[in-house]
Order: sequence, then C-alpha cells, then structure tokens
Amino acid sequence: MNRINQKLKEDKKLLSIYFSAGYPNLNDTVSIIENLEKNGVDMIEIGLPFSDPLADGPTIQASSTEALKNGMTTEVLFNQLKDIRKTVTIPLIIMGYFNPMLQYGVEAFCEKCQQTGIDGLIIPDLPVDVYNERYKATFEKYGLINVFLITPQTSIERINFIDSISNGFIYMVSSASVTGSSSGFGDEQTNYFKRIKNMKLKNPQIVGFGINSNETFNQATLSAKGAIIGSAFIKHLSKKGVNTIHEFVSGILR
Amino acid sequence: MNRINQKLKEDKKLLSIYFSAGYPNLNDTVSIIENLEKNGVDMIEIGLPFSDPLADGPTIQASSTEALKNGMTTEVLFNQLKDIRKTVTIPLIIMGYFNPMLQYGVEAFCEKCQQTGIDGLIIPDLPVDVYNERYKATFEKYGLINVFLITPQTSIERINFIDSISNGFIYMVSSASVTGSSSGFGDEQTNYFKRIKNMKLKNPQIVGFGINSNETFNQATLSAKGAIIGSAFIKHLSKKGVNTIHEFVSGILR
Amino acid sequence: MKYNISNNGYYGDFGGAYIPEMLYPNVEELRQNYLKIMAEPSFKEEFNQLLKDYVGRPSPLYFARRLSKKYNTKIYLKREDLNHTGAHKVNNTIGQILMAQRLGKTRIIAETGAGQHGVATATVCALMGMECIVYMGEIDIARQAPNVARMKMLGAKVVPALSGSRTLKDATNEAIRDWINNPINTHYIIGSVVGPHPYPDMVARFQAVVSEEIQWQLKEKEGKTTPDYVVACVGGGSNAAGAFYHYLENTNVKLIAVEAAGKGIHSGESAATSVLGREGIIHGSKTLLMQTKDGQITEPYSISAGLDYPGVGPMHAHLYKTGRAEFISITDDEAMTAGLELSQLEGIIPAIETSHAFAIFDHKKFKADDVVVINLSGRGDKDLQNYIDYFKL
Amino acid sequence: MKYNISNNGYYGDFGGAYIPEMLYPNVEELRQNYLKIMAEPSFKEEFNQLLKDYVGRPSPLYFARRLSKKYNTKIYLKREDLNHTGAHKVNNTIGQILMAQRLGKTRIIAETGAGQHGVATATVCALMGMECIVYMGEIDIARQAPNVARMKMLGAKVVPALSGSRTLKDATNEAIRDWINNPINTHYIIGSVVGPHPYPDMVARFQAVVSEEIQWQLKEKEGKTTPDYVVACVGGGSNAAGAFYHYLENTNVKLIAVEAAGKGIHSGESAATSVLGREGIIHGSKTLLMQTKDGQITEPYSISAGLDYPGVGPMHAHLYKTGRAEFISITDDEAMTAGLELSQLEGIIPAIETSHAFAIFDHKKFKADDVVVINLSGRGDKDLQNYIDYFKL
Ligand SMILES: Cc1ncc(COP(=O)(O)O)c(C=O)c1O
Ligand SMILES: Cc1ncc(COP(=O)(O)O)c(C=O)c1O
Repeated sequence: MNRINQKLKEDKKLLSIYFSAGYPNLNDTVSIIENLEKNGVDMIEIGLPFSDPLADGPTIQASSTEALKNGMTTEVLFNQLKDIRKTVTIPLIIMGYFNPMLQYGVEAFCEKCQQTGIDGLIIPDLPVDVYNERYKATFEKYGLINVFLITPQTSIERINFIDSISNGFIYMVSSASVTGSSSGFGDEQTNYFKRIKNMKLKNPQIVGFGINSNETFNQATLSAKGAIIGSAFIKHLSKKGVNTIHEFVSGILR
Repeated sequence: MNRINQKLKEDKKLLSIYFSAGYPNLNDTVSIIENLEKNGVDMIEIGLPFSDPLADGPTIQASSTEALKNGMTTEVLFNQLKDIRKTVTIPLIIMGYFNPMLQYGVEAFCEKCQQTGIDGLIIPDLPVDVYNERYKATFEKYGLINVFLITPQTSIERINFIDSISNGFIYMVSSASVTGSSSGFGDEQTNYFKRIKNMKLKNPQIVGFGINSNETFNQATLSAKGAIIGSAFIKHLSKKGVNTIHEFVSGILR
Repeated sequence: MKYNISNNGYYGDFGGAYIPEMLYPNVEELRQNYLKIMAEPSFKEEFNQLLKDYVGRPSPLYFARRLSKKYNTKIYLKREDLNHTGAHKVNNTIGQILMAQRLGKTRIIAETGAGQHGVATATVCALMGMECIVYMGEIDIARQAPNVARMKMLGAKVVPALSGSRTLKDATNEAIRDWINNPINTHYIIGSVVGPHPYPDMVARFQAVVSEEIQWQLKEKEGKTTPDYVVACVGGGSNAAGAFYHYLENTNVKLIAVEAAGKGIHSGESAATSVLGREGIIHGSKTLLMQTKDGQITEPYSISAGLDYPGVGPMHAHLYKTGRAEFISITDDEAMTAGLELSQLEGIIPAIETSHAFAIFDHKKFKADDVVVINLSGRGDKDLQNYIDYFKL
Repeated sequence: MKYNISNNGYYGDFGGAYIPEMLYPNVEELRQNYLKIMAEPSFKEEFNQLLKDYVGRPSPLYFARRLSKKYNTKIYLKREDLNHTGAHKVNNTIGQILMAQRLGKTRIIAETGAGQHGVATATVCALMGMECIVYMGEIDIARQAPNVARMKMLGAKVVPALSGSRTLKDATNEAIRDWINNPINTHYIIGSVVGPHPYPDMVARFQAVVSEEIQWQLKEKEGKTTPDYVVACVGGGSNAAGAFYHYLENTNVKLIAVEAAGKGIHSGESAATSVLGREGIIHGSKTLLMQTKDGQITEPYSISAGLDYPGVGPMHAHLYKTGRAEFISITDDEAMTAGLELSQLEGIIPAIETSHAFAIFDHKKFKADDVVVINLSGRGDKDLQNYIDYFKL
C-alpha cells in the first residue's frame, strides 16, 4: 500500500510541509527532508522548481528562482533523492508544474519517481480531465498517487468527479489565491471546510495555502485530515536556515 | 516737386541707405540720418520696426527686435523726426510693414509723414492692387510717393502695371530672397537688371537686397539708377557704432 | 449675410493677400489655379482615394454615451483623432501635396505649432517622395518632442524658429522667408485657414470633408443632417472651418469656436484672440489679431502649442464679428481637466488643443435633446508628457 | 487537414487548457459561454457598432505604391495602425469587454508587452467604466513609456512585473496570479491568441474582422477576395491570427508569419520560437515555446516588447508544424531598417513589432503580379524614442 494511503489511515491530524528543492542551497534537499521527518512532520511536498510558477505567490516564486540559479534540475533532484528511502519513511510527494515533467517524458518521470520512492505528485497545471484521459494509466502503472486541488469555487459536481478519480487525498486550497497570501482564516474558510467535510468524500482532505502558524493549522484541521505549509516554512528557511527546522515544526505542532 | 523726384533727376548713381529706427540706441535715429547725409548718401530709408518682419533676413530682424526693445514706436519715431527738416535735405522714406500703419490710421500716418517732411513710403506687405484701390488717393493727398518692389519673378505685365501707378522709383529686388542674403551678383542678376532697363519704364529703378560693397554697388548701378544698402549697413553699425558711418559710406562710394 | 468667402478673397472685412511682392508669383499662381485644380476629376479622385485608403476616412461620428450622460445632452464626437497621423491636419496636407504636384513643385515647406501639421506634411512628402522642410518654434520643439521625432523618422528636416516668442507665429514667419527665398520650386503648405488668400479658402475646402461627413453620418444616426451645435477649438481655425463649413449659411446650426485663454484671458498670458484682438494684418491676411496699440503683434501664450497663435483665420474673424459663431475662451487648467475627463469617461485621450473644445460645459448649458457635435481634432499622444506632468500621474 | 480549432480546444496537437484548478471556474464559464454570447444578435450589434464608430473600422486596405515599386510586387497594407489606440489589439479588447459585461464581471485585468494591449484594455475599461489593472514587465515599462503614460491617463493601474525576464511572459504570470486571487468579479482580458482554451479561439475570432475586411476590400481593388500572400508579425500571434483567419483553410493563400530573431536566431538573444522552440506548456496552453532541455522557459529577447515572448499561440504552433504557414525570423537590425524604410517611402511609421513584417523582402522574393497583403498591426508612436536612439536621428 502506498505510503500516502497508509499515512492517511493514522488517527491524527497530518502536518505536511512544502519546500522548493535546491533552496536555500542546491544540496539542502536531503537534509531538509530528513530534518522534517525527524521533527515529526507527516508528509513532504518536494517542490520541483519551475521558471514560471503561475499558481505561486512571491515567496515560493523567489525560492524557485533561487533554486534554479543554484542549479536545480529534474535530473539533479532525482540524483539527490536516489538514496532517500534509506533514511526516510514518511510519504514524499513531488510538487511541480507540468512542463518540466513533459520535457522529461511523463512516463520516464513516473518511472523515476517509483524507483526513487516518491509516492505521489501534485501538478497544479495538469487539469483533471487531461490527467484522466491521458496520464492516469501511466501514473497508476508506477504506483503514483496524483493529488488534485479543489478551491472554494469548485462546484459540487466537480468535487465529486475529482474525488472519484483521486486515490489519496484531496488538496483543499483554503481560499482562491496563489500561495502565501492569506493571513488567518475567517468564517468563509471554516464554512467551506465544513461544507466539504459534510460531502463525506471517499478521499480525505488536506488543507493548503495560508497556513503559517499553530493557530491556522488547528483551524484548518478542525474539519480536515491535515494541512500543508509552504510559504511560511520557506520564509523560515530564508531567515533562520536549515538547522532550525525543529523550531519551525514545534511552533506549528506546539 | 517731391524731394525724391528731384533727387532722381540728378545725373549720378544714387546711394540709398536703410536702417532700423531706434537701433542701436533709441535716440540714434536723427544722428544717423544727419551723418548719412553729411557723408554723401543720397536717400535714406528709415525702418519703422515691426515685430514680425517677414520679408527681412536675420540682420534686419534682429535690429528691429532690438529697436522695439529700446522703446521704438510709431509715435516715438515721428517725435524724433519732428525737426529733421531743419537739418536734413535729402529724401527720406519710411520703410515698414503695413500693420503698424494701419493701427495708427493710414490717413493719420500719411498726414504725419507730410508734416514731418517724409517724402515716401515703402511697405513691403501692402500689395499694389490694395494700394491702388484703397490708399492711393490718401497717399497722393499728402504728397507721398509709394514705392513698389519688383523681383526677378515679376511678370512683364505686372511690371508695367507697377510702373503705371508708381510716381517715384521702382525698388528692384536683386534676387528673390529676404534681405541680407546674397553675396555678390552673378549673370542672373545682371541679365535681370538689363532686362528691366530695356523695358524703358517711366520710373527709374533702384536696386535693393544683397548690396554690401563698392563692387556690388557698381554692378547694381550699371543698369539702374541707384542702389539701396540695408543689412550691410546695420552690420556695420552693430560692429563699429554710429560714429564710423563715414567709414562705411566711403567704403561704398570709394 | 454670407459667411463664406467672396470672389475677391474676403470674408466680410477680413482676408485678402497682404504679401510682399516676392511672394506674389507663387500666391497668384495658386490663386488662379486652386479652384480649377480642385475641380479636376483626376484630382478629386486621387484626393478622395487617399483620404479613404491612406488617411482612413470617413472618420467616425461617435455617440459619446458616458459624456452625454454626464452633461445631459446628446454629444457626438467627430473622430479626426483617428486619421492617419492623428489629427485633422492631414486632410489639408493630402490636398495640398496633390496641388503642389500639379503646380510642378518639388520642394515643400511648412510651419508647425503642435507638430501635427508638420507631421502631416512630412507624411505626405514621404508618400510622394518630396523634399520637406518644417519650421517649428524652439519652444514648441521642446514641448511637442514626439512629433519632432516623427518628422525626423519621416525624413523631414525640422528647422527651429529662434525669433520672437519662438512658437507658431515665428515658425510661420520663417516659412514665409523660406518661400521668398525659394520662389520657383517650392510650395508652402500652410497648416491652417490663415495666410494670404487663397490659403484660408483652400485649406477650408480641404477640411470641409469633415462637415460633409457629419451631414450624412448624422442623418444615419439622428435622421437629420444638421446638429444643433458644432463645437471646435480654434488655433488658426482649420479644424473649426472644416467642421463648420457646410453649416456656415444655415443659421439653425449654432457654431461654437473655442479659443485658448491660457492662464486667464486678462492674465497677459493668453491666446484668446476674439476677446483680446483687433483688426490687423498677420501673415498676409487681414483678420483679428492680438497686438499692441502700436500694431506690434503680441506674443501669445497657451499650454497647447497648436492654439498658441495671436491671430485667427479671416473666416473666424468674420464669424466672430457677425456673431455667426459664439466664441468661448478656455484656460489651460480647464482644458487639461477636460482632457483627463474625456480620457477616463470615453477612453479617448485628446490633443490638448482639442481638450479646449471639451471644456465648454461649464460655460454653456445644452438641452437634453440638443445634438452637439464636437470636433475631436486630434489625439493626445504628442501631449502625454504634458498631461502626466500636469496631473502628476 | 484542418487548420482552425477543434471542438475540444485544440489546433492539431496544440492548445487545451493546462490551468490550475483555481482558474477552472473562470475559464470553464468562459468556455461554455463565449460562442453563445458571440452569436447573440445584441452582442454582434454592439461589437460591430463599436468597431465602426469607436475603433474606426473598417481599417483601410492601402495599396503601397512606392513600396510595391521598390520590391516589384503588389503590396497592400492592412491599416490596423489607424484603429483607435493605434493597433489591432483593440479589436479584441472591445470584444472581451462586452463579453466580460455579459458575464457580470466588474474588474478587468490584463498583461501587456508593448503596452498596446494594455492601452486597448484601459481604453475599453474607461469606455465602460470598469476598474482596470494592467500588468507589465519592468523592462517593458521602461521601453514603452508612452503607452504607460496613456494607461495612466485612462485611469488604469499599471503594476510592474518584477520576476523573470521582467517582460511579457512575466506580466502574463502576474496577471494569471491576480486572476487566481480574484476568481469571482474579475475577467482577464488576454491580449493575444495565447493562454488556455478558449482564449486563443476567442481572441482569433475577435481579430478575424481583419481578414473578413481584407476579403471584400481586395475584391474591390483586385477583383478577387484572395491575395497570394498574407504576411504578419507574430508575438503571441493575434494580429497574424486575425489576418490569416478567413484564409486558413484556403491553401491558395500563402501565409507568412514573421518572428523576432532579436540579435540573431542563435545569438542567445532571440524570440524566434518556431526555430528555437519545442512543444511544451506555457500560460495554460500546449504550444511551441523556447525552453531549456529541462523544461524551464527561456527568457526571450527582442527589441520589440510585443514580440519578446518565448511562445506562440497554439494556432501558430499548428500552422508551423503542418507547414501551412512559412515562418521567417527577422533580427532587430533588419526590423529597424524596414521600419525606417516604410516611414520614408510611405509616410507610415510602424510599431517595431510591425516593422518585422516589413523586413521580409530580403528573405522572400515575390513575383511582380503577386498580391501581398501585409498586416500593418500598429503604429510606431510608442517606439519613437527607440527609433531615434537607434538611428541617431
Ligand atoms: C489636434 C489639433 N487641434 C487643433 C489645432 C489648431 O489648429 P486649427 O485651429 O487650424 O484647427 C491643432 C494645431 O496644431 C491641432 O494639432
Ligand atoms: C503593434 C503590435 N503588433 C504586434 C504585436 C504582437 O502581438 P500579436 O502577435 O498578438 O499580434 C503587438 C503586441 O503588443 C503589437 O503591439
């Protein structure tokens, strides 16, 4: 059973962390992952940097640009990760835009993920229907879970459709926005979280976008299975460096 | 008999000098006139300065502008000249653009000229036909000779017409140009001078524009009765001042 | 009462050709030929073809919905800003370049204030492969830099006029001097309804296409060929002449001419000729002009280079004197504000000259069912820097 | 072979909608409605009325006599430069603002490169009284200053894109981010035939008025609706799409797409997508784009801000791949020279984007009786300083 599905069965609220591979330094990738696991993080989104990350806010954009400057490529990332499963057991997801994967070759990319021990993918600009028609079989052949996003604007029919073709979790974008923009959740968000919960989907939901504190983590996971932190973690890395990851994680899970 | 007609009867080539009244200094007008007569000049065109002298080249333009700045006006000029006939006997002509005369009142202007002892007018932008229809009677009432220009482009018919309504001399513009532009006369000019001479007009011709030396004066007066110098004289005034007029005139009549 | 020109070149008391003899052959040649040439079928055909295919005529008559709503009347804009080169000026330069060709001329000179006429002249010279020299006041060269750049791109030579107020009046003087110096091969393309006869009439006839179009365009939109009002700014007066032309003798159509009051009519920095001017002679024409008691021409002022002229064409002097047209003076500030308003209400940035015509609504009330045609004489691309600086945008 | 779009939003292999889920409701709403809305009589009427009275359509088809003579062929210019705001871009923004109104949107965003699309968007927003935010690369803000000034005059907010190459691509990213952040009240007016389906098709349909007019205009002038060649520059490809549209399936008409080679195709500073690009995804569309082996989008370069884009619209990717259109790459220097030549031969100063299309005569020989239509996509007022500096005029 895929590590993601296993993890989702655990009776706890999951903390998932996103970071851009190759940032702050090209070779920080593995140590960041190991550190995150060591400090109790449940799941990791490894960002494969892209030159034009159009769903991302300034923080993740900047870290992607920096990572590319540092020399990060798809090849380099897979190399860095080639022994990751010797030390790390939590689910690992690669999150990235579709074009670099397309250029690598979608099948080759999936195969490589499997070999490396990657459990799933989040590809914001690969739409559900294109995935469904063209790539689902390949992803499944290599045992990869593809994670789809829903937003407060996503219709019920579409949520149901997304739920039907998902086999891990649903990435519930907290508000319609690029990453890193919100500050705290209001009624609108909590109602939305509840509304989705009440749909009793087959896939659990993990909330992303706008989570940056113990408080927002708790709010988000009131109705959802877990939450993903991206921009806030990258800001922490920028300011305080790789060696203080425990500070960040314990601040969230406090 | 008008002093101009008298002068034209003299058996000599006439030197006529133009200057802008009120230049270089507001009150130089009278002394320039007296000086010119003293040094053997036959006739004087007193320039009534105008803000927009569109038939004039840069030298006369600049002197006009300066004269206006110095405070020259139609009123001031007539005041300066009010006793001129106590000291000066050669013909005096006012040369100026039509608008200041129009504003003064054409009849009032003519009357004032007569009182002052002005013998004629040259008004480059008062066309022959307008003069003929509207102003000839007034000019004649006050005994003023109006002088018209012809150029190398003026047709024979028109020259004949101009001759027919002129009663002093014809101002023969040496080449089609604004004042102060030519340097020496070529075949074109001398042929033109001859051509006009051969027309045997009733009015003598005096050449203007481009005369600046003994040589050009002699060339111009080979076929014509006389010549008018403007820009060259003003340049001399600018450089050497009012007290050296004899130098300039003797240079021409050498 | 007759408002258009008489056979001898006068509008009432105004007009004529007060020119030095050196210009006589040129002006006379033109006077004798212009109507004949304009009547030639081949001329008409070429003129109309170029207006259509090159200039982009007819220019639309556009119902300005938001502006009309704001001022509670029916405002139509005659879109001369959409002409090639961006103003009405090109109607005239197309006509005159064809005229110059038929007169056998090979060298073209022009004066320009805002630079629109200079650009329009440089444009037709490029089109016909003729040499082009444009005189422009030193101050106007500075404040209408984009148009100077355009003239250069088009291969014209731009000569600064350094005398007097170093604006349009002085550029005109320089152009006339050039013409005097080059009487054989050169045609002087005057840019407005000024200068000696036959220029005011010739330019007005070339610009008359504006009101000719308004007639049938209005017929399409309002079911009648006549508006209640025609409004146009007046520098020399060519765009107004064009917009008024076919309505001159129809006194049901009220004409409004808008002049530049600069910093205020009586501020000493103004170009409001109708209020401040007296009869006199400027640039070969008897008309209204701003002058001293002594008959020296006053240096005018307006923020808009194209209205910064101390006279108006003789047609307008006559329209003023007879009361056929109402004259309204608009300050710099009023004009700039009106320009910004038009930009933000209708998405059309007018030339600052044109903006004056849009500032009349505080001076003149219209009825809800009045049809008011405003001649949108030019676009504001040349004035962007001035607008930006003025509004600190 | 079919060259126009398929029912599912693809041109051959290219197109589709590769968008984040956050954009799905907006794009889907548009996809489901755009054809329906465009077919509504009231939409058609309002669109056509505005194109006529406000934009000034039809734009002329002008026979360029001197240019034709020089290159010994029959060259017609489709005068999109005469449109209100000075380029073809406004055809699309008029269409999209009407679309946005019918979709109940109140806030408009746009990206812009040369600023023409930004100006055209700001213009229609002023016209309709809608809020307008335009994203523009920091570098383009500097090199197209006049258009920035115009947008401000029109009341739009211009937001600099500071990431990446700080040009059109990055402005597009920023606009998409804004749209993600404002999914309810905002319509994104994309300025070219790029972006997720249905944008490429919708924009092409709005621009199709260009070739629709060419057909009947050519019929009037040449007695046939089809030229031998249609030539257009390609940034994203909207002016080319418009000029090609009605000829896409008629292979007697040869199509020439002109790209920017910058400092040379292989200089590393180029925007010649057809030569340098590979299939990939940019701004929500599968198309040809310039990218690293790794799939990172390359920073393009062209002297013209409007062609400084690393992709082409999916229609053009398909036209290239199928050989339906011939693609020619033109360097900065060639384009600038051609722009000056057009200015001085025909009196028309083209946008530098457009100048690229006029530089093909050294690459492509035409027969004396070939009818070649060049889409004169925009005027050069925005580029004067660049021309002046380049030629040291
Ligand atoms: C746009 C525009 N409108 C008006 C004028 C004023 O000229 P006229 O009064 O001859 O129309 C100018 C002069 O340059 C101009 O450029
Ligand atoms: C005048 C002009 N032509 C062409 C273009 C390129 O765009 P497209 O390829 O979409 O026509 C632009 C873009 O701004 C432009 O302003």
